[in-house]
Parts: sequence; C-alpha cells; structure tokens
Amino acid sequence: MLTQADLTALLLTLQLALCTTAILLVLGTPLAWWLARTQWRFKFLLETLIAMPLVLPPTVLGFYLLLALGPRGFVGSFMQTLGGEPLAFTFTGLVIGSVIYSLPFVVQPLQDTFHNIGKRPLEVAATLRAGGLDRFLTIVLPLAKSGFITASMLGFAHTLGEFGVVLMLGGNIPGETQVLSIAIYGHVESLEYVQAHLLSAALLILSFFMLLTVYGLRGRMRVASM
Amino acid sequence: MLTQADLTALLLTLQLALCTTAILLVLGTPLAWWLARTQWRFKFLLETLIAMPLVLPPTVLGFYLLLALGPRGFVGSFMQTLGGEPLAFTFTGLVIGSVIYSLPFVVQPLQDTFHNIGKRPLEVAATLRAGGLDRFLTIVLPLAKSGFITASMLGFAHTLGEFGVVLMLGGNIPGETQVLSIAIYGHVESLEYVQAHLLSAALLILSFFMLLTVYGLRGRMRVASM
Amino acid sequence: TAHADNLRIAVASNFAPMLTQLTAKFEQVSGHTLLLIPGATGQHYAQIVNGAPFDVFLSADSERPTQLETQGQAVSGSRFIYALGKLALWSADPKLVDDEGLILQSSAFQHLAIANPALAPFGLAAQQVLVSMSLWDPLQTRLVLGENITQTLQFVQTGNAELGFIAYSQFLLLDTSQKGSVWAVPTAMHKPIIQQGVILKDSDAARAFVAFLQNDYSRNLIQAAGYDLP
Amino acid sequence: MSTLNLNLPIRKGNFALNVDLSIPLQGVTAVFGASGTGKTSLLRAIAGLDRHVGGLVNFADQMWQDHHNFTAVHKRGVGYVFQEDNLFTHLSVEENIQYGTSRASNTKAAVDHIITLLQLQNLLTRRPSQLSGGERQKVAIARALAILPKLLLMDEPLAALDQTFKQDFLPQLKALISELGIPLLYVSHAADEVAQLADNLVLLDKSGAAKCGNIIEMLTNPELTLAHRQEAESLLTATVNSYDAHYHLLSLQLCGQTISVSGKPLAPGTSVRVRILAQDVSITLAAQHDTSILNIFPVTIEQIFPYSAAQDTILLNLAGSQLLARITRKSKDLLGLKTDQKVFAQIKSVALSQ
Amino acid sequence: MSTLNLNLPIRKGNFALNVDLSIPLQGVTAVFGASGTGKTSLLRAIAGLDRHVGGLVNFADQMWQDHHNFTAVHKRGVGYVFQEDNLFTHLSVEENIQYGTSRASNTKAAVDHIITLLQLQNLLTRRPSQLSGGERQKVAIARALAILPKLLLMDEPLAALDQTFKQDFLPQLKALISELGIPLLYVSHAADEVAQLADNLVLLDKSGAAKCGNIIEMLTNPELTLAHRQEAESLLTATVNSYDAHYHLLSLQLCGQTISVSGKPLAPGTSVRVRILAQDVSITLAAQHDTSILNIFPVTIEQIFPYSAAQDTILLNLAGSQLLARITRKSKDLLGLKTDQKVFAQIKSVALSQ
Ligand SMILES: Nc1ncnc2c1ncn2[C@@H]1O[C@H](COP(=O)(O)OP(=O)(O)OP(=O)(O)O)[C@@H](O)[C@H]1O
Ligand SMILES: Nc1ncnc2c1ncn2[C@@H]1O[C@H](COP(=O)(O)OP(=O)(O)OP(=O)(O)O)[C@@H](O)[C@H]1O
Ligand SMILES: [Mg+2]
Ligand SMILES: [Mg+2]
Repeated sequence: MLTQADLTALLLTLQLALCTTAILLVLGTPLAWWLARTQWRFKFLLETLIAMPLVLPPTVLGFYLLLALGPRGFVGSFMQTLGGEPLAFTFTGLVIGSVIYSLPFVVQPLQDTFHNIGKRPLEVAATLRAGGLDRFLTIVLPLAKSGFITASMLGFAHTLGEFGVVLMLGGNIPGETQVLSIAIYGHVESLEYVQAHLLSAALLILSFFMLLTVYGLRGRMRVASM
Repeated sequence: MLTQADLTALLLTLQLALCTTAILLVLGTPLAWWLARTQWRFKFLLETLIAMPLVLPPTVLGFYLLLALGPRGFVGSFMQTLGGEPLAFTFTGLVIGSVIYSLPFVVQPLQDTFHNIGKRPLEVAATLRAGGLDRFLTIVLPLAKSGFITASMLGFAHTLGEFGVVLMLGGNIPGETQVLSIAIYGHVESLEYVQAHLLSAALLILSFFMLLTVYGLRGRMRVASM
Repeated sequence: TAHADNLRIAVASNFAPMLTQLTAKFEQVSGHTLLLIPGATGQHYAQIVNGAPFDVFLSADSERPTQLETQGQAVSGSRFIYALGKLALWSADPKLVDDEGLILQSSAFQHLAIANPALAPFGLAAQQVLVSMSLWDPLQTRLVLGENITQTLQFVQTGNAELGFIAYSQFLLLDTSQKGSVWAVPTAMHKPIIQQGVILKDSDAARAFVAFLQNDYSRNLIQAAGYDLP
Repeated sequence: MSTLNLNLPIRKGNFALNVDLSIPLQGVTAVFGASGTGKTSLLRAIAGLDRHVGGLVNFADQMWQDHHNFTAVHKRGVGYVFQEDNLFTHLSVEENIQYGTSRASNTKAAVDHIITLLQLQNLLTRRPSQLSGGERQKVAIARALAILPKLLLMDEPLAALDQTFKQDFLPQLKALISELGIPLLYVSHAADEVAQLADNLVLLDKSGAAKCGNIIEMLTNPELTLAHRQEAESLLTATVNSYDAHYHLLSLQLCGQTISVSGKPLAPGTSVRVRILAQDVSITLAAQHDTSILNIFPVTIEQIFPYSAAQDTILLNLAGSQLLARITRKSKDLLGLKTDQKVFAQIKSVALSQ
Repeated sequence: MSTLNLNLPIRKGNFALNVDLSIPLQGVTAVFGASGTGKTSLLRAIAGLDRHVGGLVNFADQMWQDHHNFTAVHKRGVGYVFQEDNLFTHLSVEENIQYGTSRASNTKAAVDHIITLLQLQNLLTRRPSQLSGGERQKVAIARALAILPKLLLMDEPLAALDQTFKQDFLPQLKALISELGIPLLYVSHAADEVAQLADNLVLLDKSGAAKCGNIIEMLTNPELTLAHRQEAESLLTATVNSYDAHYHLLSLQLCGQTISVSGKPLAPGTSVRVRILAQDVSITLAAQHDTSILNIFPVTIEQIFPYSAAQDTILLNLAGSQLLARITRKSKDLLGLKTDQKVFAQIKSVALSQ
C-alpha cells in the first residue's frame, strides 16, 4: 500500500501543480493577451525567449536554475541582500522552476485563442460601455474558454509529471520538495516496482478523473453553445 | 570545444525532433480534426487518454514503455511474432516514445484551432466545389496556420528537451540513440560544466534562431493578413 | 546533552536500499532521525555546491567528496570509505552467463547493458573489465548505456538487453525467480569502486552517524549486502 | 422544362417549414418572405448544407437527396452567395474568386467580364478585411457567378449595396445568367429587385407553408400576402412598338394603348414587362379622355379586399391580365365600387421591369 | 442646439475621406452614400473605434478627440449597431441585451418595451447561431437602444429586414428616440428609410467629400447626387386640417391646396412631412381643373438638369419650397420648358413621411 511518505508526496504534488497552474494563468494570461494584440516589431524575440526553456533538458534547466537561485547565483544572492532566504531547495523554488518550465505551454495556446477571437466582440463590448478589464473578463475569458482549458490542462499535467527541474532544484526532500514524480522515480530506482506501480496507478487514476471531469464539462459547454 | 560525439548527438537530436514532429503532425492532425468535429458522446474519454502520458514522470513513462516494447512486453512480443525487431535501443523506439510523450502538445492546440475555424469557411468551400480533402488542405490548413505553428513548436521543442523517456528507452548509444539532452546531462553529472555550458549554449542558440525564424515569419504573415 | 537531531543524508542511489535497512537501527540507538535523499552523485554534488541543506553525503565515488573537501564545502578530515562496490555480470536467463564471463566473447547476445562510464563508477569499472578482456572495442556496437546502475539493471530485467554489468548488491536484492545467471566479477579486473562519505555540516549527530556506519554491526550488514570493505 | 422538385420537412428547434414545391429551372425564381420564414434554411437544404431527414431534392434528372442518397455539397455544382460571412479571410479578393474558378471550367475572359461587371478591378489584391460591407458582397457574387454553377443560390446578395449599383447591375445579372443558362434562386426582401428580376416566385409565410408560381399571377393573388403589402404591385406584359432614338424613348403597346417609357433600344415586337404599383392605379367610373398624359384602361373589378383601416385593394381584370389598385375606402364608397363592375383604371406611373 | 463637430482626415490604404462637418444633435441624421464611400469608416471614427491622427471630434461640449486627448469608446456613451457580426456568440439573446443594460441605467420596463418593439419576446433564450439574419439584426438594434446612449450610431440596421417590419418599426423608432432625446446617426442605402426618418443628411460622395445639411434642402439640391438618383424625391411640409375617423383619412393643407392621405389621427395644425417622388410629378402649361383627383400646383421652374439620355430633372419652386419633377426630354422639348417659366405641377402620388 501507499506509505505515509507517498501520501505526503502526492499532496505536495497536487499543491505544486495547483500553485504553478494558478501562477501560470495569472502571469500567462496578460502576457499572452499582450502578445496577441501588440503590433510591436520585436515581439517575436519575446515569443522565442518564452519558448526557450522547452528546449533544454529539464535536469539541465534545473541545473541552471539551481545556479541562479542558489546562494551564489544572482537571484539567490539578490534575495539574500534583501534579507530573504535562497530559493533553492524550497517549495517556492520549485514553484518558480515549474512556472518557468511550463510557461510556453500556457502562453502559446492562450495567445492563439486570443488572436482568434478577433477585434469585433471587443469593439461591440466597448460600445456597450464595458471598459478594458470588464471586456477582458466578460468577453475574452468566456470566448477563450477552450483555450484556457487547454492551457490549464497542459500546464497542470506537465507540472504533475514534471521531474527534472524539480529533482535538481528541489533536492528531493520529503515533505518539502519531494513530489510524486520523484517518489515514483525513487521507487523505480530502488527497484521497488510494486510501490512504483501503485503510485503511478494512483497518479494516473487521479489525473484521469480530473481530466475526465474537465473535458466532460467542456464537451457539455460546447454542445450547449452550439 | 564541442567534440565529435557532441556533434553526432546534436545531429541525432535534430533528426529525432524533426521525425517526431513530422509524425506528430501527421497523426495529430486527423486526430485533432476528428476530435474538433465529432459529436461522439464519449470523445472526452479519448481526450483524457491522450493527455495521460503528460502526467507520468518521463523516466517512469520510459520505464513502462521499456516494459511494453521489450521482448516480453505486449508490443515487443507482437512485433516479434510479426518477424520484426524489438524496438528498444533503436532510433525507431525513441521516435515512438517521443511521439507518445508529445502527442497532447500537438493535438490540443490543433483541436482548439480547428474548433475556432467554425463551419462557414468549409461550407463556402464546398459550394465552390472543393471536396473534403481539398477543403482541408486549402481552407483548414491555412486558417489553422498559427495553431500548426504552436503545435509544431511545442512538439519540436519538447522533443529537443525530451530526456527521461529517451534516456530510458534509448540506451544512450552514440550515433543511434544518444541525443543532445543526454549528452548535456552527462556533462553536468560528470562535473564537466564547461562542456555542459557549451553544449547547452549551442542547443539554445540553435533553437533560438530556429524559433526566431518561425515566429518572425508568423509575425509577418499575420501583419500581411490584417 | 544529546538531543534528537534530524539528519539529511544525500545517498548514492545504489546504496539507498542498504541504508534504509540500517536506518531503523541507527535511529533506535542514537535517538536521531534520518531523512534519506537518494540520487545521482553528480546531481547531489551540484546541489551541495549550491547550498543544499544536507548533513552527510554518501557518494558513489571518491572524487566528489574529495573535491567538496578541498573546496571547503565539507568538514575537512571527515572523509571515509563506507563501501567498495562489487561488479556482477547478470542475465535473467538462467543459462546464459557462465562463471568466467566467457559469454561476452560469444555472439549469443545483442545488447550488453552497462552504466555510463562517464557518469557511474560501476560503469567505469565495467569498462575496465571489458578493456582487460580486450572486448571494449569489439562490443561497442552492442553496448547500451544506462544513466546509472539501476537503469542498467532495468534494461536487463525488462529483457531488452540480454545481460549487463550491475552491482553485486543489486543482484542480491533480486527475487529468487529472477536471479537467472550471474558472474561475480573478480575485483582484480578493475580499479576498486571506492564509495566515500563526507560530513557536510558538522554536528554530533552527523559524527554519530558516520561512526555508526563504520561500526561492526553496519560493516557486517554491508558486506552481507554485496559490498566489500577496506 | 426541367424542374427542381423539393419535398423537405425543414425543422430547426421550434421552427417548422414544409416545402413541397416544383421550381422551374429556368430564369430567376425569387424567394420571398418575411424575416424568419425560412428562406435561408430553404437555400441551405437545396445546396446540401443542411440535411433534413426524410427530405427529397431532385434537380432535373439528378436525385440529390432521397431516403438512401445524399449528394455532397461540392458534387451538386451549385453556386451559393451566403447571407453573411462569405469570404475566405486568408485569401485576397482575386484568390477568393480563383478558388472557385480553379475548380470549375471557366475561361479567363469570362471571369474578367464578371469582375468588371461587379467593378472589382481595383480591389483584386485587397484582403476581405480591407473591404467595405458592400464590396465584400460584390466579391461573393462574382465568385459564385464565376464557377458557372448548374444552379445559383443567392441569399440577399444586394442587401448592402446602393440603389445606383443595383439598377445598373440587376439587368446585367439577368442577361448574364440567361445567356449562360444558369437558373437562379434569389432571396430578397426588396420588392423592386424581385419585380425586376424574377420570373417565378417562391413565397414563404409565417405559418410555415411554401408556395411557388409564376410571379405575374402570384403578385396579384388576393390569397397570398403579396397583394397585401404596402408596395403591392402588378406586372403586365407589353409589346415594343418602336424606339425613338432621339429622345431614347420606347413606345409600348399595352392592352390596346400606347405608352412610352424611357429605356434602351429594343426591337419592335419584343415583349417586355412593366411594373405598376397598386398605389399608382386609381379608378374612375368614366373614361376621362381629356387628360392626355394618363393611361386609362377599361377594366372589370374582380375582387375588393381590405388593406388597412383606410384603404382597400382592388383586383382588376384588364383584358385578361390582372391589375391591382390601391384606393382609400372613402373613394371606394363614394364611387360605390362592387365586384364585376366595369370601371376605368388610371395608371399614373409605369416602370419597365426588364 | 448642440452639435457634433467633426474634423477627420480618414485614411485607409488608398481611401481618403475628409470630413469637416457640424452635425446637429437632434433627431435623425441619415448618412447616405454609395457603397465604399466611407459611411462605416465615419461611424467608427465617431465612436472612437478607429483613431485618425490629427482628427477632431467634439460632441456637444465634450472633446472626444483632439490633438491631445482621445476618449475611449466605452466612455463616449455611444450606442452602435454594426453593419455585421454584432452579437456575442457566447451569450443568449437576453444576455446580449442585458450585457449593455447592466452597464447602463435603464429600467426593466423600458427594456421590455424595446424587446416588444423588436418582437424578440420568443427569441430571448436563443443563441445567435439559432437566429435568422434579420433576427440577429433586430437583437443588435434592441441592445443598442436599451443602453440609452447619448448618441446612437446605426450602420444599415435594417438591411436584412423585410418591408413590412420596417414600415411598422421605423415610425416607432423615430418616436422612441425623440421621446428619449437620443440623436441618431443612421447609415442606409434605402431612400425610403432615409426620407421617412431623417431630419438631416450627411452625404458622402466618391470624390471623398462629405456634406451635411437639412434633408429637405439637400434632397432637391442639383449640386448633390441625391437629385440625380432614379428615386429623386422632395419632402414638403404640410399642416393637418382634420382627421376623418370613419375613413381614417388625414386632410392636409399643402401649399394652399387640400390633399388627403391615409394615416393615424393627428391634431389639426400639426405639421407633417410628405414625400413626393420626382417621377410622380408631371408638368403642364395650364392648370387642368377638371381632373378632381389630381393635385395641381402653380410653380416656377428654377433649374433644368439632365438625368439620363431620355429624361431631365426639373427643380420647381412651389410657394417657396423646392419640388423635383422628372420628365422625359421629349416632354420638355414639346412643352418648351425654360428656367423661370411659370407652369403647373401635377403631383400624382403623395406619401406621408412621418
Ligand atoms: N438552430 C436553430 N434553432 C431554433 N430555431 C432556429 C435555428 N436556426 C434557425 N431557426 C429559426 O428558423 C427560422 C428560419 O430561419 P432562416 O434563417 O431560414 O430565416 P430567413 O427566412 O432566412 O430569415 P432572414 O430574412 O431574417 O434571414 C427563424 O425563425 C429562426 O429563428
Ligand atoms: N484596411 C483598408 N485598406 C484599404 N482600404 C480600405 C480599408 N478598409 C476600408 N477600405 C476602403 O475604404 C472605403 C470605405 O470603406 P467603408 O467600409 O467605410 O465604406 P462604406 O461606405 O461603409 O461602404 P458599404 O456601404 O459598402 O458598407 C472602401 O472603399 C474600402 O474599400
Ligand atoms: Mg436568412
Ligand atoms: Mg459600411
């Protein structure tokens, strides 16, 4: 059966995935919106930058993040001069790493969706006295629903399965940074296959029902809006 | 400087990423199209299944794939009764693993884009005598351009940085399955940081210019179509 | 004076199962608790250099503890050997591997799994064995490399490689039904696989743990688990 | 003459329209009906864009839909101008037009002619987003025409276009499709367009019924809504007497009288249609021959039916043709008009309809 | 009276339109012009949807746009009915209407009245995709009206609607906005809508110029394109004499003569507008008093200008008002018409315009 440590890891993973997805949506939405609307000549540079973390192997990315966030890294030392703690080996550090790693999975689908909405619905809303934020909340968000679902799903699932960055940056500390993926990896590494299968199955079943709910809801919404 | 082995790995990586992306587009396009159009009640089940590989840590997924593709696994034994070779430790095996792993990154954005195109352009094309495939090629593909770019980018970049699955399934055979991500990882693990930085930089610069080109082109196309 | 401490031990993956066995005893006798953090040695090293909150580091090699010590990241003089690795050539097939490793000269296999010599000391040792048998070059095309010794084992376990060099300690952990055939490689055929430990953060508890690892109780168990000791 | 036979039980939500029609595949058939009566739905069903279970669509000798078969849209060879959102946004005007022509066997010259007809020469490189609403409609019309369809379906194609363009374009459209032999089903709310173009009329009403017939007969039929509109009108057939090239006037022979209208030269003997609004017809008891500019015809009252609180519509028989008059109830009472009474119709204004 | 002052250099690609107008903010101002002359562009600039550098937009005493400021669309308080794609596809009809009203201070009762006016009661729960083209337009109109805008902009709002609905709706629209005091800028191609609704007219022509003025004066001004259309027309002011409740007839006093038209009851002394098409006016040299049903007025010819190869337009002065007549060149020559000549105008048909 699942050990206490496994359960802790499961909880921590859900926490991490939820936090990361939430932050990704909060950061990614305005970013994607801006990218979808701006006429800025050099926006492709920014788009490229956002996609870069994808290209590096996660452990390697984790390594560089470790360098940056560690006490001698420029972010870490900056944090310390501010009187804060270095971020490596903390939950916060993991969240930062996951956010950077999964950003393109959220920004790209959102940007596409925003682009596809076109200008007309926003123009109409403006003539109906909706201000910028109001338009965004009442028109863009609902019209971009399926983009948001895709973005959240990709972001969430990717963080669930996220591994390399977390392993490197988190240090596999049970209860603090040991997430499920690392726990499963650990079981496989220590040849505890039964445990590994069990935990994988738990993760899969959990995600399965979660995804099922989301897709099921989306399906019903789409039918309703036909 | 970069060694011969590193260059070989770089080449192999590009090959793998290109092959995988190509296959993903070939498989993912009809799948996403079908998912975007079907009224099938249980399509959300299929959508969920496609998203599942995301959830498992890549090494664990790699482990299960290794089990499945091995001579005692059901895919492997099936291949052998057909007279084929086992797939583990081969380039083909890597491609299969990467395809499974990256499928959701391609299918989801495509499905959203297809959904957003709506029925009207297809109806118009049908009245202009375009048959089903013709419509798809001349209307859906160009209109879904930005979705295709997103899907290819995510698929390609993700395969470039892909690591766990490849590591497990590939056996790190130089020239055949040793890709760049593993080489970089190797350098990091063996404390050859200079080599690791060099190789990462090479990968990053390469990808940077590739992504830059793609996004730059997309930007120009969008401006042209305004 | 002794109050209960919580020790974080970064341990090489291959030794983690062994250490798990020892943990209960240590916690019982010392009153301290242990938190095991298994992982690849290179990764642990990078993390320690960047401030990982580990107390003791049990490395899979001797290089990295030495480097940490010279860089001042470890308590100087605390380095010690906690085990010497033993290599085994193993196949899941009960008839494949003979007592002298002659199978390696045959063409009865397609894939020979070893750990990546660049990453894992067991891989380096395996390379040295093959070199000494003059098989390193001829076997190049049939070699598959695992990231670490466990992956190497999994290649063989899943049947994707017919045989492979693994740690003897791992072989002992296998179910009887899986034991297949094995050749315990004579240690003379390769340079010793020295696994060193070092204290990163000095404390009574850390010193107690290091002492515990080197006492007779532990040494017996370690040897029984398939390691040599100096 | 071949026909388009329809038997369609159209259902959309609560909306139900039962179509059982035989539409002549010659000339222009206008589809007329208030908003929401199912005009678009009918066109979509004919094109094969909607499939209504149990429907039958038979085009000339081709069965497009029955209980077993359903010919796909692109195999029906119809041309369709949608009510809205016609253009491919990713293609230029020229590419939009070429999209159709490259799949049809039309000549470059004919396509160029259509482009000129719709005054699109200067817009060819534009994107749809760079066009005005009317310009977009023109592109859609050109594109549908250019594929030389077997049947052309147009859903309010001129709704966003100005009167001047319409007057110029409609006769040319009519000439073009009759030259090419393309039957046209034309949805419009504009009575003047319909009167000018149509040979036949499909009339949809709010009760969910559809009727089809010759436009001349349907316009004056008191059973139908057409004669009850404000712009109730009649179409009469006249014959060209002569053409006055100096004053550009056509002299027409209409039910024994000569009237003159301005227009393009036509050969004597050509039969033309004139359009007469009911409100331009008044009734007198005796012929007043002293007013030279008026056209006064002896007629018989066939039927009197109310139009509004103040007005009635009178259906008149003019030498076998039907003519509508709209007069105030007061005049009717003053004149004591009754069915079968012989009176005189004064036609105040006549317009050439084709 | 407050005005909307515009000074807009509108540029889109090669298209250029220079607007320098002062539009009265009272009643209805029609925006009239051929397709592609910039009507939509003008409305967009006023609403603040497009920003043209160097433009000035001054609404009553609010500076909406000058060199320094640009008031955002949602702060201008305009209502806008777009030419196409008006509705939020993710909201039902009711939610579409509520989207605006929830941000404005309108009462439930007033909104219900507007919904009834546009006959949307049965459609409230539908999605836009479940509506016909005309129904979608009606929803957009209702939604824009329901926010009680400070200025209402409508871009061909009735293009997809049938004549019957229009005739019913237009007077009610006019009454409603005059009751609420909302100035309306109304783009339309339909001359009858414009004549019925508008007090003022903004005229755009293909040369890229814009003119604004009183509709009565502009309709008959030979310098403008309006008098050169086929449906050239005049509006004249008449006064109500009396109402015949039995026959539902209004007796009007028009330039010294009594004419009667059917219509709703109006108090004696009320001033009304009648619409007279140029082609319904003919000219005689002497008054023919024996034809009782004709309205014959003494007039002076102010100007004669050609309409087509066959016809001329004559601008007449009828007791100080302008009246257009369209006659064949042949008649003109036969009658020997000249400027300043005193003749008689026979008006064959008159329609009440408001
Ligand atoms: N999906 C739907 N569900 C329910 N009712 C629908 C649906 N689609 C259309 N309708 C209704 O069907 C009727 C016919 O629609 P259609 O579009 O054919 O009308 P139309 O004659 O073309 O009208 P218009 O002149 O306004 O374009 C309308 O009353 C409309 O409300
Ligand atoms: N982005 C653009 N680039 C170039 N020309 C444009 C662009 N947008 C509009 N135009 C041109 O500007 C002119 C005015 O367009 P607008 O939409 O204002 O016309 P409109 O009077 O509303 O016409 P309609 O009655 O057809 O709707 C048109 O000739 C159109 O072709
Ligand atoms: Mg319609
Ligand atoms: Mg327009």
